[in-house]
Amino acid sequence: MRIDFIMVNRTLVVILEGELDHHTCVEIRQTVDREYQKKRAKNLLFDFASINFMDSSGIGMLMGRYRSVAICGGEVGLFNVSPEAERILAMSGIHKLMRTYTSKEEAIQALA
Amino acid sequence: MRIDFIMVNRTLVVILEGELDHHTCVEIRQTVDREYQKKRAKNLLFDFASINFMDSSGIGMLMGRYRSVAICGGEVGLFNVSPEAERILAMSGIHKLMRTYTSKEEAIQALA
Amino acid sequence: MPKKNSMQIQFSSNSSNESFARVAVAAFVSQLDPTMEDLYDIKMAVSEAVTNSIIHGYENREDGQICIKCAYEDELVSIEVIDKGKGISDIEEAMTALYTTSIDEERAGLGFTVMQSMMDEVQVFSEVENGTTVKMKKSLGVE
Amino acid sequence: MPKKNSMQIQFSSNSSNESFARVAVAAFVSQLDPTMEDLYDIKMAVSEAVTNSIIHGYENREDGQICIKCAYEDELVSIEVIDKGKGISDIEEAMTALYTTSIDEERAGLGFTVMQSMMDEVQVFSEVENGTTVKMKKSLGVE
Ligand SMILES: Nc1ncnc2c1ncn2[C@@H]1O[C@H](COP(=O)(O)OP(=O)(O)O)[C@@H](O)[C@H]1O
Ligand SMILES: Nc1ncnc2c1ncn2[C@@H]1O[C@H](COP(=O)(O)OP(=O)(O)O)[C@@H](O)[C@H]1O
Repeated sequence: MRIDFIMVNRTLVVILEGELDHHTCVEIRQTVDREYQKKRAKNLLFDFASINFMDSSGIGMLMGRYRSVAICGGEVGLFNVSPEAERILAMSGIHKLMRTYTSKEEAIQALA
Repeated sequence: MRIDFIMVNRTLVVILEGELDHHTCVEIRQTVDREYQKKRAKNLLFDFASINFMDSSGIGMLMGRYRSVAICGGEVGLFNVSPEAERILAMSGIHKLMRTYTSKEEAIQALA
Repeated sequence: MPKKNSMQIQFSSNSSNESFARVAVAAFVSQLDPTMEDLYDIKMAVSEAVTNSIIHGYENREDGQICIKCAYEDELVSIEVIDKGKGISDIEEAMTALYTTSIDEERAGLGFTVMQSMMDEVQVFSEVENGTTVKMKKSLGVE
Repeated sequence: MPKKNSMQIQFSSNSSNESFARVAVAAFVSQLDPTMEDLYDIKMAVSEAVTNSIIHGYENREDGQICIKCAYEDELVSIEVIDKGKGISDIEEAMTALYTTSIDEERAGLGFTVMQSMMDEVQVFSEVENGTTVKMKKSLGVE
Protein backbone atom coordinates (compact mmCIF):
# COMPACT_ATOMS: atom_id res chain seq x y z
CA MET A 1 0.00 0.00 0.00
CA ARG A 2 1.30 3.39 -0.97
CA ILE A 3 -0.31 6.59 0.31
CA ASP A 4 0.51 10.02 -1.11
CA PHE A 5 -0.98 13.39 -0.21
CA ILE A 6 -1.52 16.72 -1.95
CA MET A 7 -3.09 19.72 -0.21
CA VAL A 8 -5.32 21.91 -2.45
CA ASN A 9 -6.94 24.82 -0.61
CA ARG A 10 -8.51 23.16 2.41
CA THR A 11 -8.94 19.79 0.72
CA LEU A 12 -6.51 16.98 1.46
CA VAL A 13 -6.19 14.78 -1.63
CA VAL A 14 -5.27 11.17 -0.72
CA ILE A 15 -3.73 9.12 -3.53
CA LEU A 16 -4.00 5.42 -2.77
CA GLU A 17 -2.07 2.73 -4.63
CA GLY A 18 -2.66 -0.98 -4.02
CA GLU A 19 -5.41 -3.09 -2.48
CA LEU A 20 -8.01 -1.88 0.00
CA ASP A 21 -8.61 -4.69 2.49
CA HIS A 22 -8.77 -4.94 6.27
CA HIS A 23 -4.97 -5.15 6.56
CA THR A 24 -4.21 -2.07 4.48
CA CYS A 25 -7.20 -0.07 5.79
CA VAL A 26 -5.75 -0.14 9.30
CA GLU A 27 -2.65 1.58 7.94
CA ILE A 28 -4.59 3.99 5.73
CA ARG A 29 -6.82 5.06 8.57
CA GLN A 30 -3.88 5.99 10.83
CA THR A 31 -1.86 7.72 8.14
CA VAL A 32 -4.78 9.71 6.73
CA ASP A 33 -6.10 10.83 10.13
CA ARG A 34 -2.63 12.02 11.17
CA GLU A 35 -2.13 14.01 7.96
CA TYR A 36 -5.66 15.46 8.11
CA GLN A 37 -5.01 16.86 11.58
CA LYS A 38 -1.47 18.00 10.82
CA LYS A 39 -2.58 19.92 7.71
CA ARG A 40 -5.71 21.27 9.46
CA ALA A 41 -7.64 20.17 6.38
CA LYS A 42 -11.39 20.49 6.01
CA ASN A 43 -12.27 18.03 3.23
CA LEU A 44 -10.89 14.64 2.22
CA LEU A 45 -10.72 13.62 -1.42
CA PHE A 46 -9.66 10.07 -2.37
CA ASP A 47 -8.01 9.31 -5.70
CA PHE A 48 -9.03 5.70 -6.47
CA ALA A 49 -7.18 5.42 -9.81
CA SER A 50 -4.60 2.92 -8.53
CA ILE A 51 -6.87 0.85 -6.30
CA ASN A 52 -6.92 -2.59 -7.90
CA PHE A 53 -8.93 -4.37 -5.21
CA MET A 54 -11.47 -3.31 -2.61
CA ASP A 55 -13.74 -5.19 -0.22
CA SER A 56 -16.14 -4.09 2.53
CA SER A 57 -13.22 -3.07 4.76
CA GLY A 58 -12.75 -0.19 2.34
CA ILE A 59 -16.38 0.83 2.96
CA GLY A 60 -15.76 0.76 6.72
CA MET A 61 -12.66 2.90 6.30
CA LEU A 62 -14.52 5.46 4.17
CA MET A 63 -17.43 5.61 6.64
CA GLY A 64 -14.97 6.14 9.48
CA ARG A 65 -13.35 9.05 7.63
CA TYR A 66 -16.80 10.48 6.86
CA ARG A 67 -17.61 10.58 10.58
CA SER A 68 -14.44 12.39 11.64
CA VAL A 69 -14.49 14.82 8.70
CA ALA A 70 -18.18 15.65 9.30
CA ILE A 71 -17.30 16.75 12.87
CA CYS A 72 -14.96 19.36 11.36
CA GLY A 73 -17.69 20.51 8.97
CA GLY A 74 -15.95 18.98 5.97
CA GLU A 75 -16.92 16.52 3.23
CA VAL A 76 -15.46 13.34 1.79
CA GLY A 77 -15.26 12.80 -1.97
CA LEU A 78 -13.94 10.17 -4.38
CA PHE A 79 -12.71 10.29 -7.97
CA ASN A 80 -11.18 7.95 -10.57
CA VAL A 81 -13.37 5.09 -9.29
CA SER A 82 -13.15 1.88 -11.35
CA PRO A 83 -16.32 -0.04 -12.28
CA GLU A 84 -15.25 -2.85 -9.89
CA ALA A 85 -14.90 -0.51 -6.91
CA GLU A 86 -18.12 1.23 -7.93
CA ARG A 87 -20.06 -2.03 -7.53
CA ILE A 88 -19.28 -2.34 -3.83
CA LEU A 89 -19.69 1.40 -3.24
CA ALA A 90 -23.17 1.21 -4.78
CA MET A 91 -24.04 -1.90 -2.78
CA SER A 92 -23.10 -0.18 0.47
CA GLY A 93 -25.28 2.89 -0.10
CA ILE A 94 -22.29 5.07 0.81
CA HIS A 95 -23.19 7.47 -2.01
CA LYS A 96 -25.68 9.04 0.40
CA LEU A 97 -22.70 10.19 2.48
CA MET A 98 -20.09 11.08 -0.14
CA ARG A 99 -20.04 11.99 -3.82
CA THR A 100 -18.04 10.37 -6.60
CA TYR A 101 -16.63 12.99 -8.97
CA THR A 102 -15.55 12.49 -12.55
CA SER A 103 -12.30 14.41 -12.15
CA LYS A 104 -10.06 15.95 -9.53
CA GLU A 105 -10.81 19.45 -10.82
CA GLU A 106 -14.56 18.97 -10.53
CA ALA A 107 -14.13 17.62 -7.01
CA ILE A 108 -11.85 20.40 -5.80
CA GLN A 109 -14.29 23.00 -7.11
CA ALA A 110 -17.34 21.34 -5.56
CA LEU A 111 -15.66 20.92 -2.18
CA ALA A 112 -14.14 24.41 -2.01
CA MET B 1 0.52 -20.68 -22.87
CA ARG B 2 0.21 -19.16 -26.30
CA ILE B 3 2.18 -20.50 -29.26
CA ASP B 4 2.42 -18.68 -32.60
CA PHE B 5 4.38 -19.59 -35.70
CA ILE B 6 5.97 -17.76 -38.61
CA MET B 7 7.77 -19.53 -41.43
CA VAL B 8 10.80 -17.68 -42.86
CA ASN B 9 12.63 -19.57 -45.63
CA ARG B 10 13.16 -22.99 -44.07
CA THR B 11 13.19 -21.71 -40.49
CA LEU B 12 10.11 -22.13 -38.32
CA VAL B 13 9.95 -19.23 -35.85
CA VAL B 14 8.11 -20.21 -32.64
CA ILE B 15 6.77 -17.31 -30.59
CA LEU B 16 6.06 -18.41 -27.02
CA GLU B 17 4.01 -16.41 -24.55
CA GLY B 18 3.66 -17.44 -20.91
CA GLU B 19 5.52 -19.69 -18.50
CA LEU B 20 7.79 -22.58 -19.50
CA ASP B 21 7.26 -25.35 -16.96
CA HIS B 22 6.62 -29.10 -17.16
CA HIS B 23 2.90 -28.56 -17.72
CA THR B 24 3.23 -26.12 -20.60
CA CYS B 25 6.25 -27.88 -22.13
CA VAL B 26 4.16 -30.99 -22.80
CA GLU B 27 1.83 -28.86 -24.89
CA ILE B 28 4.62 -26.92 -26.60
CA ARG B 29 6.44 -30.10 -27.57
CA GLN B 30 3.39 -31.57 -29.31
CA THR B 31 2.35 -28.36 -31.05
CA VAL B 32 5.86 -27.46 -32.27
CA ASP B 33 6.68 -30.96 -33.53
CA ARG B 34 3.43 -31.13 -35.47
CA GLU B 35 3.99 -27.73 -37.10
CA TYR B 36 7.66 -28.53 -37.84
CA GLN B 37 6.65 -31.64 -39.77
CA LYS B 38 3.67 -30.04 -41.47
CA LYS B 39 5.74 -27.12 -42.70
CA ARG B 40 8.69 -29.39 -43.64
CA ALA B 41 10.92 -26.90 -41.84
CA LYS B 42 14.64 -27.33 -41.36
CA ASN B 43 15.51 -25.02 -38.45
CA LEU B 44 13.65 -24.02 -35.31
CA LEU B 45 13.98 -20.52 -33.89
CA PHE B 46 12.39 -19.65 -30.53
CA ASP B 47 11.31 -16.10 -29.68
CA PHE B 48 11.64 -15.87 -25.88
CA ALA B 49 10.49 -12.24 -25.55
CA SER B 50 7.24 -13.14 -23.77
CA ILE B 51 8.52 -15.98 -21.60
CA ASN B 52 8.15 -14.73 -18.04
CA PHE B 53 9.16 -17.92 -16.25
CA MET B 54 11.31 -20.90 -17.13
CA ASP B 55 12.59 -23.87 -15.14
CA SER B 56 14.58 -26.98 -16.10
CA SER B 57 11.59 -28.43 -17.93
CA GLY B 58 12.22 -25.74 -20.54
CA ILE B 59 15.78 -27.05 -20.90
CA GLY B 60 14.47 -30.58 -21.43
CA MET B 61 12.02 -29.32 -24.04
CA LEU B 62 14.77 -27.45 -25.92
CA MET B 63 17.10 -30.47 -25.82
CA GLY B 64 14.32 -32.66 -27.17
CA ARG B 65 13.74 -30.26 -30.08
CA TYR B 66 17.50 -30.15 -30.70
CA ARG B 67 17.57 -33.92 -31.10
CA SER B 68 14.73 -34.14 -33.61
CA VAL B 69 15.87 -31.09 -35.60
CA ALA B 70 19.46 -32.42 -35.77
CA ILE B 71 18.16 -35.60 -37.44
CA CYS B 72 16.77 -33.42 -40.25
CA GLY B 73 20.10 -31.59 -40.56
CA GLY B 74 18.70 -28.40 -39.00
CA GLU B 75 19.64 -26.17 -36.10
CA VAL B 76 17.84 -24.69 -33.10
CA GLY B 77 18.27 -21.04 -32.14
CA LEU B 78 16.91 -18.62 -29.55
CA PHE B 79 16.45 -14.85 -29.46
CA ASN B 80 15.01 -12.18 -27.14
CA VAL B 81 16.21 -14.14 -24.09
CA SER B 82 15.73 -12.35 -20.76
CA PRO B 83 18.55 -12.31 -18.16
CA GLU B 84 16.45 -14.62 -15.93
CA ALA B 85 16.02 -17.24 -18.65
CA GLU B 86 19.67 -16.81 -19.60
CA ARG B 87 20.74 -17.90 -16.10
CA ILE B 88 19.20 -21.34 -16.41
CA LEU B 89 20.28 -21.70 -20.04
CA ALA B 90 23.88 -20.99 -19.00
CA MET B 91 23.67 -23.37 -16.05
CA SER B 92 22.49 -26.18 -18.32
CA GLY B 93 25.34 -25.85 -20.82
CA ILE B 94 22.77 -25.89 -23.62
CA HIS B 95 24.69 -23.16 -25.45
CA LYS B 96 26.95 -25.91 -26.80
CA LEU B 97 23.94 -27.19 -28.74
CA MET B 98 22.15 -24.01 -29.78
CA ARG B 99 23.02 -20.34 -30.18
CA THR B 100 21.31 -17.34 -28.68
CA TYR B 101 20.98 -14.50 -31.21
CA THR B 102 20.54 -10.84 -30.47
CA SER B 103 17.76 -10.37 -33.01
CA LYS B 104 15.43 -12.29 -35.28
CA GLU B 105 17.16 -10.92 -38.37
CA GLU B 106 20.59 -12.04 -37.21
CA ALA B 107 19.20 -15.49 -36.41
CA ILE B 108 17.37 -15.93 -39.72
CA GLN B 109 20.52 -14.99 -41.63
CA ALA B 110 22.79 -17.29 -39.62
CA LEU B 111 20.39 -20.24 -39.93
CA ALA B 112 19.65 -19.78 -43.64
CA MET C 1 -7.02 -28.31 -18.35
CA PRO C 2 -8.41 -30.66 -15.75
CA LYS C 3 -12.13 -30.25 -15.19
CA LYS C 4 -11.84 -31.35 -11.59
CA ASN C 5 -9.23 -30.22 -9.14
CA SER C 6 -8.87 -29.35 -5.49
CA MET C 7 -6.51 -27.63 -3.12
CA GLN C 8 -6.30 -26.52 0.43
CA ILE C 9 -4.36 -23.75 2.14
CA GLN C 10 -3.73 -23.11 5.83
CA PHE C 11 -2.27 -20.00 7.38
CA SER C 12 -2.14 -18.09 10.62
CA SER C 13 -4.72 -15.41 11.45
CA ASN C 14 -2.38 -12.59 10.58
CA SER C 15 -4.03 -9.80 8.59
CA SER C 16 -1.17 -9.72 6.09
CA ASN C 17 -2.34 -13.18 4.98
CA GLU C 18 -5.62 -11.74 3.66
CA SER C 19 -3.86 -10.81 0.46
CA PHE C 20 -2.06 -14.18 0.28
CA ALA C 21 -5.41 -15.99 0.59
CA ARG C 22 -6.97 -14.00 -2.25
CA VAL C 23 -4.01 -14.53 -4.58
CA ALA C 24 -3.78 -18.26 -3.86
CA VAL C 25 -7.48 -18.85 -4.51
CA ALA C 26 -7.39 -16.67 -7.62
CA ALA C 27 -4.33 -18.54 -8.98
CA PHE C 28 -6.14 -21.83 -8.52
CA VAL C 29 -9.46 -20.70 -10.02
CA SER C 30 -7.54 -19.16 -12.95
CA GLN C 31 -7.08 -22.69 -14.29
CA LEU C 32 -10.70 -22.43 -15.45
CA ASP C 33 -9.95 -19.26 -17.43
CA PRO C 34 -12.64 -17.21 -15.67
CA THR C 35 -13.70 -13.71 -16.68
CA MET C 36 -11.95 -10.89 -14.83
CA GLU C 37 -15.27 -10.08 -13.19
CA ASP C 38 -15.87 -13.61 -11.87
CA LEU C 39 -12.31 -13.67 -10.52
CA TYR C 40 -12.79 -10.33 -8.79
CA ASP C 41 -16.06 -11.57 -7.24
CA ILE C 42 -14.35 -14.65 -5.85
CA LYS C 43 -11.46 -12.60 -4.45
CA MET C 44 -13.92 -10.30 -2.70
CA ALA C 45 -15.87 -13.17 -1.16
CA VAL C 46 -12.68 -14.88 0.05
CA SER C 47 -11.37 -11.62 1.43
CA GLU C 48 -14.56 -11.02 3.42
CA ALA C 49 -14.64 -14.51 4.90
CA VAL C 50 -10.93 -14.52 5.83
CA THR C 51 -11.18 -11.03 7.35
CA ASN C 52 -14.14 -12.18 9.46
CA SER C 53 -12.16 -15.15 10.76
CA ILE C 54 -9.28 -12.86 11.74
CA ILE C 55 -11.26 -10.01 13.29
CA HIS C 56 -14.29 -11.78 14.71
CA GLY C 57 -13.30 -15.46 14.97
CA TYR C 58 -9.87 -14.86 16.49
CA GLU C 59 -10.50 -11.28 17.70
CA ASN C 60 -7.26 -10.13 16.06
CA ARG C 61 -5.06 -12.70 17.79
CA GLU C 62 -2.42 -13.84 15.31
CA ASP C 63 -1.99 -17.41 16.54
CA GLY C 64 -5.23 -18.82 15.12
CA GLN C 65 -5.31 -21.09 12.08
CA ILE C 66 -7.47 -20.50 9.03
CA CYS C 67 -8.05 -23.14 6.39
CA ILE C 68 -9.42 -22.63 2.90
CA LYS C 69 -10.59 -25.61 0.87
CA CYS C 70 -11.13 -24.89 -2.77
CA ALA C 71 -12.31 -27.22 -5.50
CA TYR C 72 -13.92 -27.11 -8.89
CA GLU C 73 -15.77 -29.53 -11.08
CA ASP C 74 -16.47 -28.27 -14.57
CA GLU C 75 -17.49 -24.64 -14.09
CA LEU C 76 -18.65 -24.98 -10.47
CA VAL C 77 -16.23 -23.54 -7.93
CA SER C 78 -16.67 -24.29 -4.23
CA ILE C 79 -14.77 -22.58 -1.46
CA GLU C 80 -14.79 -23.24 2.29
CA VAL C 81 -13.26 -20.85 4.78
CA ILE C 82 -12.81 -22.49 8.17
CA ASP C 83 -11.71 -21.07 11.51
CA LYS C 84 -11.58 -22.55 15.00
CA GLY C 85 -12.39 -19.22 16.63
CA LYS C 86 -15.15 -18.01 18.91
CA GLY C 87 -18.07 -18.86 16.63
CA ILE C 88 -21.40 -17.13 16.04
CA SER C 89 -24.37 -17.59 18.35
CA ASP C 90 -27.08 -16.21 16.07
CA ILE C 91 -26.15 -16.84 12.43
CA GLU C 92 -29.29 -15.28 10.98
CA GLU C 93 -28.73 -12.03 12.85
CA ALA C 94 -25.01 -12.03 11.90
CA MET C 95 -25.91 -12.32 8.21
CA THR C 96 -28.23 -9.31 8.31
CA ALA C 97 -26.90 -6.41 6.22
CA LEU C 98 -25.23 -3.66 8.28
CA TYR C 99 -25.16 -5.83 11.42
CA THR C 100 -21.77 -5.78 13.11
CA THR C 101 -20.50 -6.54 16.61
CA SER C 102 -17.27 -4.56 16.15
CA ILE C 103 -16.87 -1.40 18.15
CA ASP C 104 -13.24 -0.30 17.87
CA GLU C 105 -12.76 -1.72 14.36
CA GLU C 106 -14.39 0.28 11.58
CA ARG C 107 -16.69 -2.36 10.16
CA ALA C 108 -19.49 -1.73 7.72
CA GLY C 109 -21.41 -4.88 8.60
CA LEU C 110 -21.42 -5.82 4.92
CA GLY C 111 -19.15 -8.89 4.87
CA PHE C 112 -21.89 -11.50 4.53
CA THR C 113 -23.87 -9.26 2.19
CA VAL C 114 -20.88 -9.02 -0.16
CA MET C 115 -20.30 -12.80 -0.02
CA GLN C 116 -23.95 -13.45 -0.87
CA SER C 117 -23.98 -11.01 -3.72
CA MET C 118 -20.67 -12.23 -5.24
CA MET C 119 -21.35 -15.97 -4.95
CA ASP C 120 -24.34 -18.08 -6.00
CA GLU C 121 -24.64 -19.81 -2.65
CA VAL C 122 -23.35 -19.02 0.86
CA GLN C 123 -23.86 -21.35 3.82
CA VAL C 124 -22.61 -20.62 7.32
CA PHE C 125 -22.00 -23.29 9.95
CA SER C 126 -20.90 -22.20 13.40
CA GLU C 127 -20.69 -23.38 16.95
CA VAL C 128 -19.91 -21.01 19.82
CA GLU C 129 -16.32 -21.48 21.06
CA ASN C 130 -15.75 -24.00 18.28
CA GLY C 131 -15.37 -21.98 15.14
CA THR C 132 -17.08 -21.04 11.92
CA THR C 133 -17.18 -22.54 8.44
CA VAL C 134 -18.40 -20.52 5.47
CA LYS C 135 -19.20 -22.62 2.38
CA MET C 136 -19.59 -20.76 -0.88
CA LYS C 137 -20.34 -21.85 -4.44
CA LYS C 138 -20.20 -20.06 -7.76
CA SER C 139 -20.83 -21.21 -11.32
CA LEU C 140 -18.45 -19.41 -13.62
CA GLY C 141 -19.81 -17.59 -16.63
CA VAL C 142 -23.40 -17.69 -15.37
CA GLU C 143 -25.37 -14.52 -14.70
CA MET D 1 4.68 -6.67 8.35
CA PRO D 2 5.02 -9.72 10.57
CA LYS D 3 8.58 -11.00 10.82
CA LYS D 4 7.38 -14.54 11.38
CA ASN D 5 4.64 -16.27 9.47
CA SER D 6 3.77 -19.66 8.08
CA MET D 7 1.41 -21.30 5.65
CA GLN D 8 0.76 -24.64 4.09
CA ILE D 9 -0.83 -25.67 0.82
CA GLN D 10 -2.01 -29.06 -0.40
CA PHE D 11 -3.05 -29.99 -3.90
CA SER D 12 -3.40 -32.95 -6.18
CA SER D 13 -0.53 -34.11 -8.39
CA ASN D 14 -1.97 -32.53 -11.49
CA SER D 15 0.58 -30.72 -13.64
CA SER D 16 -1.65 -27.67 -13.95
CA ASN D 17 -1.04 -27.13 -10.23
CA GLU D 18 2.67 -26.43 -10.83
CA SER D 19 1.81 -22.85 -11.67
CA PHE D 20 -0.60 -22.56 -8.72
CA ALA D 21 2.15 -23.74 -6.34
CA ARG D 22 4.62 -21.15 -7.63
CA VAL D 23 2.13 -18.30 -7.40
CA ALA D 24 0.96 -19.25 -3.90
CA VAL D 25 4.51 -19.47 -2.51
CA ALA D 26 5.50 -16.24 -4.27
CA ALA D 27 2.44 -14.41 -2.89
CA PHE D 28 3.37 -15.52 0.62
CA VAL D 29 7.08 -14.69 0.35
CA SER D 30 6.15 -11.30 -1.15
CA GLN D 31 5.20 -10.19 2.35
CA LEU D 32 8.96 -9.81 2.95
CA ASP D 33 9.33 -7.46 -0.03
CA PRO D 34 11.98 -9.61 -1.74
CA THR D 35 13.96 -8.54 -4.80
CA MET D 36 12.54 -9.74 -8.13
CA GLU D 37 15.56 -12.00 -8.48
CA ASP D 38 15.10 -13.69 -5.09
CA LEU D 39 11.43 -14.23 -5.88
CA TYR D 40 12.26 -15.75 -9.26
CA ASP D 41 14.81 -18.07 -7.62
CA ILE D 42 12.24 -19.30 -5.12
CA LYS D 43 9.65 -19.86 -7.85
CA MET D 44 12.16 -21.92 -9.84
CA ALA D 45 13.10 -24.08 -6.86
CA VAL D 46 9.44 -24.70 -5.96
CA SER D 47 8.62 -25.49 -9.57
CA GLU D 48 11.42 -28.08 -9.78
CA ALA D 49 10.44 -29.81 -6.54
CA VAL D 50 6.72 -29.91 -7.36
CA THR D 51 7.39 -31.16 -10.90
CA ASN D 52 9.57 -33.96 -9.48
CA SER D 53 6.78 -35.03 -7.12
CA ILE D 54 4.33 -35.16 -10.02
CA ILE D 55 6.54 -36.88 -12.60
CA HIS D 56 8.77 -39.07 -10.48
CA GLY D 57 6.99 -39.40 -7.13
CA TYR D 58 3.53 -40.08 -8.56
CA GLU D 59 4.65 -41.10 -12.07
CA ASN D 60 2.12 -38.71 -13.62
CA ARG D 61 -0.85 -40.14 -11.76
CA GLU D 62 -3.14 -37.25 -10.85
CA ASP D 63 -4.55 -38.63 -7.62
CA GLY D 64 -1.47 -38.06 -5.44
CA GLN D 65 -1.29 -35.32 -2.83
CA ILE D 66 1.50 -32.77 -2.60
CA CYS D 67 2.01 -30.55 0.42
CA ILE D 68 4.11 -27.40 0.60
CA LYS D 69 4.98 -25.94 3.99
CA CYS D 70 6.36 -22.46 3.85
CA ALA D 71 7.53 -20.24 6.68
CA TYR D 72 9.76 -17.28 7.31
CA GLU D 73 11.43 -15.74 10.30
CA ASP D 74 13.06 -12.39 9.66
CA GLU D 75 14.72 -12.80 6.26
CA LEU D 76 15.05 -16.58 6.34
CA VAL D 77 12.55 -18.43 4.15
CA SER D 78 12.08 -22.18 4.51
CA ILE D 79 10.07 -24.33 2.13
CA GLU D 80 9.23 -28.03 2.31
CA VAL D 81 7.78 -29.93 -0.62
CA ILE D 82 6.34 -33.25 0.47
CA ASP D 83 4.93 -36.15 -1.54
CA LYS D 84 3.80 -39.63 -0.57
CA GLY D 85 5.00 -41.12 -3.84
CA LYS D 86 7.42 -43.84 -4.77
CA GLY D 87 10.49 -42.34 -3.11
CA ILE D 88 14.17 -42.34 -4.07
CA SER D 89 16.45 -45.28 -3.34
CA ASP D 90 19.79 -43.53 -3.89
CA ILE D 91 19.47 -39.84 -3.00
CA GLU D 92 23.11 -38.99 -3.72
CA GLU D 93 22.91 -40.42 -7.23
CA ALA D 94 19.54 -38.70 -7.83
CA MET D 95 21.04 -35.33 -6.93
CA THR D 96 23.91 -35.67 -9.43
CA ALA D 97 23.66 -33.13 -12.24
CA LEU D 98 22.24 -34.54 -15.49
CA TYR D 99 21.10 -37.75 -13.77
CA THR D 100 17.53 -38.66 -14.68
CA THR D 101 15.46 -41.84 -14.62
CA SER D 102 12.90 -40.52 -17.10
CA ILE D 103 12.79 -42.11 -20.53
CA ASP D 104 9.61 -40.97 -22.25
CA GLU D 105 9.54 -37.57 -20.51
CA GLU D 106 12.06 -35.06 -21.81
CA ARG D 107 13.98 -34.40 -18.61
CA ALA D 108 17.28 -32.58 -18.39
CA GLY D 109 18.28 -34.12 -15.06
CA LEU D 110 18.79 -30.61 -13.69
CA GLY D 111 15.97 -30.33 -11.14
CA PHE D 112 18.09 -30.79 -8.02
CA THR D 113 20.94 -28.76 -9.53
CA VAL D 114 18.58 -25.81 -10.05
CA MET D 115 17.18 -26.13 -6.51
CA GLN D 116 20.70 -26.15 -5.06
CA SER D 117 21.81 -23.19 -7.08
CA MET D 118 18.69 -21.08 -6.33
CA MET D 119 18.48 -21.82 -2.61
CA ASP D 120 21.10 -21.62 0.17
CA GLU D 121 20.34 -25.08 1.49
CA VAL D 122 18.60 -28.16 0.04
CA GLN D 123 18.02 -31.33 2.03
CA VAL D 124 16.29 -34.40 0.65
CA PHE D 125 14.62 -37.06 2.80
CA SER D 126 13.13 -40.07 1.11
CA GLU D 127 11.96 -43.59 1.75
CA VAL D 128 11.16 -46.02 -1.06
CA GLU D 129 7.38 -46.48 -1.46
CA ASN D 130 6.83 -43.87 1.25
CA GLY D 131 7.54 -40.55 -0.39
CA THR D 132 10.01 -37.71 -0.57
CA THR D 133 10.47 -34.47 1.32
CA VAL D 134 12.65 -31.69 -0.04
CA LYS D 135 13.58 -29.04 2.54
CA MET D 136 14.99 -25.79 1.21
CA LYS D 137 16.16 -22.58 2.86
CA LYS D 138 17.07 -19.18 1.52
CA SER D 139 18.10 -15.95 3.20
CA LEU D 140 16.67 -13.03 1.28
CA GLY D 141 18.96 -10.24 0.15
CA VAL D 142 22.12 -12.28 0.76
CA GLU D 143 24.55 -13.09 -2.04
N1 LIG E 1 -15.74 -16.11 11.40
C1 LIG E 1 -16.50 -15.48 12.33
N2 LIG E 1 -16.36 -15.77 13.63
C2 LIG E 1 -17.12 -15.14 14.57
N3 LIG E 1 -18.05 -14.21 14.29
C3 LIG E 1 -18.25 -13.87 13.00
C4 LIG E 1 -17.48 -14.47 11.96
N4 LIG E 1 -17.90 -13.93 10.79
C5 LIG E 1 -18.86 -13.04 11.09
N5 LIG E 1 -19.09 -12.99 12.42
C6 LIG E 1 -20.09 -12.13 13.10
O1 LIG E 1 -21.03 -11.66 12.17
C7 LIG E 1 -21.08 -10.22 12.15
C8 LIG E 1 -21.38 -9.70 10.76
O2 LIG E 1 -20.33 -10.01 9.87
P1 LIG E 1 -20.15 -9.18 8.52
O3 LIG E 1 -21.44 -9.18 7.77
O4 LIG E 1 -19.00 -9.74 7.79
O5 LIG E 1 -19.84 -7.70 8.97
P2 LIG E 1 -18.53 -7.08 9.66
O6 LIG E 1 -17.38 -7.99 9.44
O7 LIG E 1 -18.36 -5.78 8.98
O8 LIG E 1 -18.86 -6.94 11.13
C9 LIG E 1 -19.73 -9.81 12.70
O9 LIG E 1 -19.76 -8.49 13.25
C10 LIG E 1 -19.47 -10.89 13.75
O10 LIG E 1 -20.15 -10.63 14.95
N1 LIG F 1 9.91 -36.51 -5.59
C1 LIG F 1 10.59 -37.52 -6.17
N2 LIG F 1 10.15 -38.80 -6.06
C2 LIG F 1 10.82 -39.83 -6.64
N3 LIG F 1 11.96 -39.67 -7.34
C3 LIG F 1 12.47 -38.45 -7.49
C4 LIG F 1 11.82 -37.31 -6.90
N4 LIG F 1 12.56 -36.21 -7.19
C5 LIG F 1 13.61 -36.64 -7.91
N5 LIG F 1 13.58 -37.98 -8.10
C6 LIG F 1 14.57 -38.81 -8.82
O1 LIG F 1 15.77 -38.03 -8.98
C7 LIG F 1 16.11 -37.93 -10.37
C8 LIG F 1 16.80 -36.62 -10.63
O2 LIG F 1 15.92 -35.54 -10.42
P1 LIG F 1 16.19 -34.12 -11.09
O3 LIG F 1 17.58 -33.68 -10.75
O4 LIG F 1 15.10 -33.19 -10.67
O5 LIG F 1 16.13 -34.37 -12.65
P2 LIG F 1 14.87 -34.71 -13.61
O6 LIG F 1 13.60 -34.31 -12.91
O7 LIG F 1 15.11 -33.89 -14.82
O8 LIG F 1 14.91 -36.20 -13.86
C9 LIG F 1 14.82 -38.14 -11.10
O9 LIG F 1 15.01 -38.57 -12.42
C10 LIG F 1 14.13 -39.19 -10.22
O10 LIG F 1 14.60 -40.47 -10.49
